[in-house]
Amino acid sequence: MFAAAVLAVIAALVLVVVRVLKGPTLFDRVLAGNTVGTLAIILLTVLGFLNGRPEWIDIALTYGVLNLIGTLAILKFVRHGDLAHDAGEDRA
Amino acid sequence: MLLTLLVVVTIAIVRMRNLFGVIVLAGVYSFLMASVLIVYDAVDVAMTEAAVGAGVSTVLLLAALHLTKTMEYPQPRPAAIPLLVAVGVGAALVWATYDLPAFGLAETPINQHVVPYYLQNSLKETMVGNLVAAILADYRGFDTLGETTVVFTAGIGVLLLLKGRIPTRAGSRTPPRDGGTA
Amino acid sequence: MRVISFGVILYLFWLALSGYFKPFLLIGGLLSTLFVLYTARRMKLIDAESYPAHLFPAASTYWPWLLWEIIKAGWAVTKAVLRPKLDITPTMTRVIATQTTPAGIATYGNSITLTPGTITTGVDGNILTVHALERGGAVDLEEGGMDARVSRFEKGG
Amino acid sequence: MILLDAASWLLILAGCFFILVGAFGLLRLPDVFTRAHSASLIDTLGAGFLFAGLMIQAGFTQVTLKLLFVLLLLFFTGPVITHALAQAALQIGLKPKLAEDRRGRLDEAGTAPAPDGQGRPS
Repeated sequence: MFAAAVLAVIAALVLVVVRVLKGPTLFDRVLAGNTVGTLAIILLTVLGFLNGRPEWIDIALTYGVLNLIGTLAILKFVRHGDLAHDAGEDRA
Repeated sequence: MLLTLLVVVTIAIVRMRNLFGVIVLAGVYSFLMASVLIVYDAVDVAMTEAAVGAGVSTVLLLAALHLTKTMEYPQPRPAAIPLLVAVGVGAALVWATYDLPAFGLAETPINQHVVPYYLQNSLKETMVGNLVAAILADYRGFDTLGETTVVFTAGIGVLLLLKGRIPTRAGSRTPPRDGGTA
Repeated sequence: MRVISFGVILYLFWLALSGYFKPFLLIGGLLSTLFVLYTARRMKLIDAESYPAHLFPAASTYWPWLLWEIIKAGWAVTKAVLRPKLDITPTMTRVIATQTTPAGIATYGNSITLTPGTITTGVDGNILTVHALERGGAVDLEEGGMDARVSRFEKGG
Repeated sequence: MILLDAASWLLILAGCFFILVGAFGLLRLPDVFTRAHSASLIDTLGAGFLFAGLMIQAGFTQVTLKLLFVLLLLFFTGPVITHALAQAALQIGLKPKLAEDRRGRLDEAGTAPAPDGQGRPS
């Protein structure tokens, strides 16, 4: 049954990667790339249960944080053209 | 299945001209790679792959992109000789793997000399629970120290390279509309 | 008071994630908790916005409500995606957030984004720009049910 | 006990279903903004149901707690990423395909409408 869940997640992964490859705009790719990260987290957790090693969730937690950093870095760069942009400049 | 996805993503990375798209694809690639490594039960390597590939290298590539333009120029002439060399080396490597003993066989040389020694004595000698950590940090301590020095120096070099900001000229960055996979 | 309860929560968090109860590790966790508290205080991070202790009771009723909203909205999006004929009606609209604090407006915006089918695309003062997958989702937001609920949550009810 | 097991399998199946639907929608829908809705389906409902099922399987242990943390992480970071994405896309000048644009709705009622002025269909 966990195997069925793993299969479903991998099938979803294939669909999302197709969107990464096709994605007409950059944002489609970023969105799908972020979804790949989320799916990797889910896959990791379910695989941990399938193999009887639930402690892999720790790694899933780390993946989640890394996913956030990577995606936000790309989006921030696209928006401001710079990584070290100060948000205070916008507010002023 | 995952390996097929990896191959597809790799080809897309090579073919894409928009460097933003390449960075996104590289992040996707390293998450997929980490999943493959997890399937092979190499959890620590998967961890490193995700941290370095998806976390640090994305930021570093973006910082490098800040210094260049976002579109890659098409190759002026077909690169036939490098392609031949690459294919040849790859074929030779595949051919060489046929001489390797089967994975995980107990009688192979690698599993007969130091491995049993490490397995039996590492806990007693180093008092470290994790065998991999014991080997890396104790038995091969100087080796690891050298590696760390190299990585550290490379990091400093990259930081120094990225530090020298050129003020971005207006219009030097094309808007990141994607051209598709050419 | 706020600092102490924050520290206790941090330490419990550390305990829950570690799961080891050896004296050496317990003391290590305590020391790292204290270090984090010290730096957080120096950076003046512990205030009503980043550590909303007064909202914890209200959150216990707000979260289940939000979960139910997410399930309802998610089912609507699922139906829209699976419908053989792709007759979605993407709509953009603007709604007013009646919350008084920046944190309250952020909660409202994030709640909108968290429910599938609606995304906050921009915040300007207390006016949120929202993109909705279906026309109905936008109209629902304009009627302000969620806004009122978040305002109530913000006041601790 | 068997009832609990059945409930958890049901939840896991529901999670798989929503994950597949989300991925399918990511392919099917026409532009970035609508696709983002579909992606948030995976983030919230898919992961939520799946992890709820796994929590029942794990029982009352540390694993359950960690599952809860992963889920909370997804719930807090998901909207932030989606919002940043949509905002950046709008800022770059990407036009969403709209069936109806109601953004001008507030301007008719004056620049600073009273809070009770909302909800009026334009």
